[in-house]
Amino acid sequence: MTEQRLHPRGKPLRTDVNPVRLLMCKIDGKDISAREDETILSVARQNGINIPTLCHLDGLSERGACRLCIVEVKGAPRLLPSCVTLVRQDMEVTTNSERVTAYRRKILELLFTERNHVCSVCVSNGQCELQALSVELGMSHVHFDYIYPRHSIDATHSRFSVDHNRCVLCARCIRVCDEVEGAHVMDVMGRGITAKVITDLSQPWGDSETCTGCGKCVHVCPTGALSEKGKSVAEMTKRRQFLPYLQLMRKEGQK
Amino acid sequence: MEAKVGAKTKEAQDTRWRFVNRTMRLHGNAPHALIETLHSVQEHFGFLDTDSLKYVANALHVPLSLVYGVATFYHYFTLKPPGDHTCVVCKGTACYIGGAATILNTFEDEFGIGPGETTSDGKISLVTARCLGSCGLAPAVVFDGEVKGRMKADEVLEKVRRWTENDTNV
Amino acid sequence: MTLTFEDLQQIAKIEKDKQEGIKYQINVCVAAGCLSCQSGVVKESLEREVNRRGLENWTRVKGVGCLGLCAVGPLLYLEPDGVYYQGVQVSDVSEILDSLGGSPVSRLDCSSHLPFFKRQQKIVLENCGKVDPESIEDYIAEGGYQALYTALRAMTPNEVIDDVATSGLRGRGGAGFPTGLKWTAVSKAFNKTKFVICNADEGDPGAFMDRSVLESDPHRVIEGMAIAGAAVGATNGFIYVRAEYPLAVRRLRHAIAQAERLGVLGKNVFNTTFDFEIKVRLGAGAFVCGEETALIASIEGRRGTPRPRPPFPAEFGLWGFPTLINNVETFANIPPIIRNGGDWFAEIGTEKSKGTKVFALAGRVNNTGLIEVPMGTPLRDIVFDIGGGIPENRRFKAVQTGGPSGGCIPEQFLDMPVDYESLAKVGSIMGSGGLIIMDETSCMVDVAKFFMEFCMSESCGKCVPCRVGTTQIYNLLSSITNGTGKSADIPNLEELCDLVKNTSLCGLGQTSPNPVMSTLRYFRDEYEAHIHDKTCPAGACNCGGSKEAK
Amino acid sequence: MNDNIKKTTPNGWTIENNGWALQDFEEQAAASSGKVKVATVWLDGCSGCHMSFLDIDEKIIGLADLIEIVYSPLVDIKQFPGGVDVTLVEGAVSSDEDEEKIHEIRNGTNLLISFGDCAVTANVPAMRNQFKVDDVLTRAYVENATFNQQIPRFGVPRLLKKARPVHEIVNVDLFLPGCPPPSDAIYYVLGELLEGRIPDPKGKTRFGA
Repeated sequence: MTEQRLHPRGKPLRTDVNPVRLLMCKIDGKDISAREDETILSVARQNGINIPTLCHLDGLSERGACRLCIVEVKGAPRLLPSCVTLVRQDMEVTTNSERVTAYRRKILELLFTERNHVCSVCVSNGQCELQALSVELGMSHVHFDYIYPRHSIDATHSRFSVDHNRCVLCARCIRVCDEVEGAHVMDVMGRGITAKVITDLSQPWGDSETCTGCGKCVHVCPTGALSEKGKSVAEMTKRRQFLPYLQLMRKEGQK
Repeated sequence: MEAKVGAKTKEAQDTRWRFVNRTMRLHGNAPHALIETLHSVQEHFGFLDTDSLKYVANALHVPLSLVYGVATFYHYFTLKPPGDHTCVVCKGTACYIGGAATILNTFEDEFGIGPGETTSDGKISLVTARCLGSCGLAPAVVFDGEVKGRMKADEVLEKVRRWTENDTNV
Repeated sequence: MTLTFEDLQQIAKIEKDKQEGIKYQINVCVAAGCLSCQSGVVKESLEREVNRRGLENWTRVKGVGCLGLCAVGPLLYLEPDGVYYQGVQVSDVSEILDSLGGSPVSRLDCSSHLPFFKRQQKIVLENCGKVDPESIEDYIAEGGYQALYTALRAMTPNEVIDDVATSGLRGRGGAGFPTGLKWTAVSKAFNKTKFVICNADEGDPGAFMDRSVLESDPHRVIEGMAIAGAAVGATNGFIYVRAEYPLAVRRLRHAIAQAERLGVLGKNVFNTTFDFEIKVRLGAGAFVCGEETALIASIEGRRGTPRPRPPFPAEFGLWGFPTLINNVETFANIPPIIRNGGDWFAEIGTEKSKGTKVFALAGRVNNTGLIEVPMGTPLRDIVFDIGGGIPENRRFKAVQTGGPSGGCIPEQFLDMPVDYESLAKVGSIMGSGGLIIMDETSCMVDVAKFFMEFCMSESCGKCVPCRVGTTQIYNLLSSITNGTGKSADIPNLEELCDLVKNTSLCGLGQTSPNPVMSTLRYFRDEYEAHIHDKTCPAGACNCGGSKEAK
Repeated sequence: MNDNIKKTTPNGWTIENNGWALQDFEEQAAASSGKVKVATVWLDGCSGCHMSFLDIDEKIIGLADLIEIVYSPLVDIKQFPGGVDVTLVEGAVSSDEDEEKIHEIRNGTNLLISFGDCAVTANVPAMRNQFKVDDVLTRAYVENATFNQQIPRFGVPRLLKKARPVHEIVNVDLFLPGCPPPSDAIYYVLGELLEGRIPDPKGKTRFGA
């Protein structure tokens, strides 16, 4: 993993004026030393403690929206999203209590009810993060009612297609397009349950004047919502190795 | 690029763009003027069409998708042209308790349009507001900008019918 | 041009002198509620008639802010007689003028509503119904902008903050965070550029306090913001106000222009080094923009989606600068606190909730309107004395406080004092101050559904629990109200409410289940009746089976 | 032996027990033919789950010594018998016939297993749920038909407004997702049940597997 010195909101921390201090904290009973500018999530992962995430992706700014990475912090009145919460001295974190796991599973169930996720016919079957989370969190079925909204598929782009039935609104595609590619082709329109990812003025992707066709969005998408054309069930493998390299190279270039 | 050219000719034809440009200039043509500018467009044109969204995006250097995202996030903005007459039914708590739902239902029965819709002849638009702040007068209905308090369903229908009749007479 | 204290007094004197010869003053309410009942026309015709009769030297017709009793508008208040007239029409004008000096027109007299006026204690609304909202001179004549002068010339910023802290004032926007603490945090933030934001995006359906204050006394809010700016070291202010309040926006802009012209806003206010300017920003119909981080996003011209806190706006706010955000009513409380001292304010109210609170009384109650009472006033007094009880002698059922983030309080808690803690204890919140009274014809499941529909359509869609959870809760509630509910729905509702409450990103999501949870707590039988007997006890829902059951 | 049976397995799988206890198996088995009565049902699904069941190959012979298939599309019994110990339900509930049947099955079964993705999530049958039933039928039988364009109305069950997973209609005791569930997972579940343990299929199958 490349070393990141980013504020959770993507703002680089100025190390020249902010000498970073080290501190001690406790995650799942384990004493851990960390830098004060690190999030609970990154500290936990460095120490082999896995916290499930969906909207988080190394190399993109944090969004704190999927709420799957919530953890219990001793003394905090609420559950905190570990991806945006910085570690503090003597912080005691529990990442896998029964309460937290139960909430995570229910949030995941809500995600499954929200759109029409049909794993068996999905290009990302077997390689989908949402599907993997259902295994990881032991979600055997969804006990809330499915909503079955009507969503479209946009296959107007020459190389990619987007199936909104499989979108989880994690906004990774939006962030990578804005922060890494710099094109900001995509954004969210509407709000609440009717929110939807759009390209340009909600026009067909193929007609987009701003899309560079780089395909970064496709490869950061955790589900089969964004995929390359011509891929059949279970064939869409996402490659994300470009992200840390690209970040590093661009940083080098700016020097 | 095309959009800019299109908007410029449009600008030459339509003096209303001057007001929009003035709003943008007042905010230094900065991206954060987006919402104020959209307000200005809607105030002068009645709604936000694709051309004006493109024009604003170009002028303020804001990505197209962001402009569209903002325009659809806020319920005050509308992307469809409103009807000749607009009837706003308040759906605040006091008005709801006072029977706003009945008004909406009767409206739909009579004119066949639900909230946010316009009749096919483009005469009447029905809109709901989350709260007009006239809770003391619940249920409140706004007829073309004129607030009326303590409305009953048939009174509303009566008023709206008068619109359609007057227009056909003209 | 810089303004001095003497100038202020001079303005006040001129204004007072003008009123010297005035024997009768007719205050006509020109706030939105009365305007919609044609009070503007009444005012014009009064003026015309006064001129026609040649009474203008000793009779003055004045447009003023909200008189409170919106239910029976248009309202008139006669000074010095202290008579309120209700439901005044143009045809009543000559009769009113005839009666001046004699006995009041009994037909229009609303002295029957006197407890409504008597039981209140006005701090925030002290000028409402008194000053002309479109005249800065009138505001100054009532002692306006003296507090700003004091804060700038006679106190250090720390003393101002201390005073606010001593007063015990808590945020009037809903959560009740101590204002002094917030100010301290922003004043300590290390940055040259800071902002003060006034949150006037009053989104609760059923609340119109902020609108009334802005329409009736805009200068008070401006003064409060300027004092805040001086105390925390900010030079720029924003007022984020709903576009749905065109009158409030117009009066605010007018008031700011007046204040700039006079020099109470702008460069070197009162000959000090303090510069302060205020800009108005329009909201565009998003309830979530009442949340401070969403509000900031909206001022920055983006989608109004909240972001996780910390960092709090006091540290990382508008464009990344330290930002102080307070509600309209909070700022409106500041000038009297500075004028009279924090100790004076701290004597009003209860131990933990100081001062007064403005409430918008609406729903099934006789005297709907705007009221201000000391914290700790029992609900019963508000509903039955000030509110005048329930129309048509129906039974009181519940009072809903705090809008979509609050809860329904049943009859057994009517004697409870209204303050932040007591309301929280019974599962509701103070909120911004909407009080909706419900009687036996209101179905509590339907009310819960109404609020959930609101939360669902106002959810920004960023975090999963709020976006999907509110939709799921709404779907369950609609199936219960239309008679297709299952017995498993109640535990499912409870589970979803708990999930949304504990895992949502922002305050909107975390509090959105409150209406459902509080009605489940106090009116569970109504839910059960809908599900098992397919009847609506209040007769409000069409559950399919209700007709046979009746 | 049953003291250690919990309603919730360690990783959070919930067993919605309908007043049924595992020890009944052996008692019932002893009382009747000496074998555990198993039924399999095929609702709105592709029968792939049944194929996967058959795919346990020669192990099915061993299984046959312990269980008796009392009702199944694989055997020729027309009426659901009742008093069944374990029923595997494949497919979503899509028509009024399915709905009637699943209630009957629930009443006649001790342990009901949602068998495969269609039963657990409504899966592919639910892809029509975004549309109106009539639109779906019109597309299939009129627009896409070359001959005899008409929607079949008689002698076929009426479609429900929405295809739904089994647990939205009746209580389900155990979920076995997978499209289809791997035959090993099926064998494991049956094996564990026969041993009197609550199976935990986690890691052996998943949605869409």
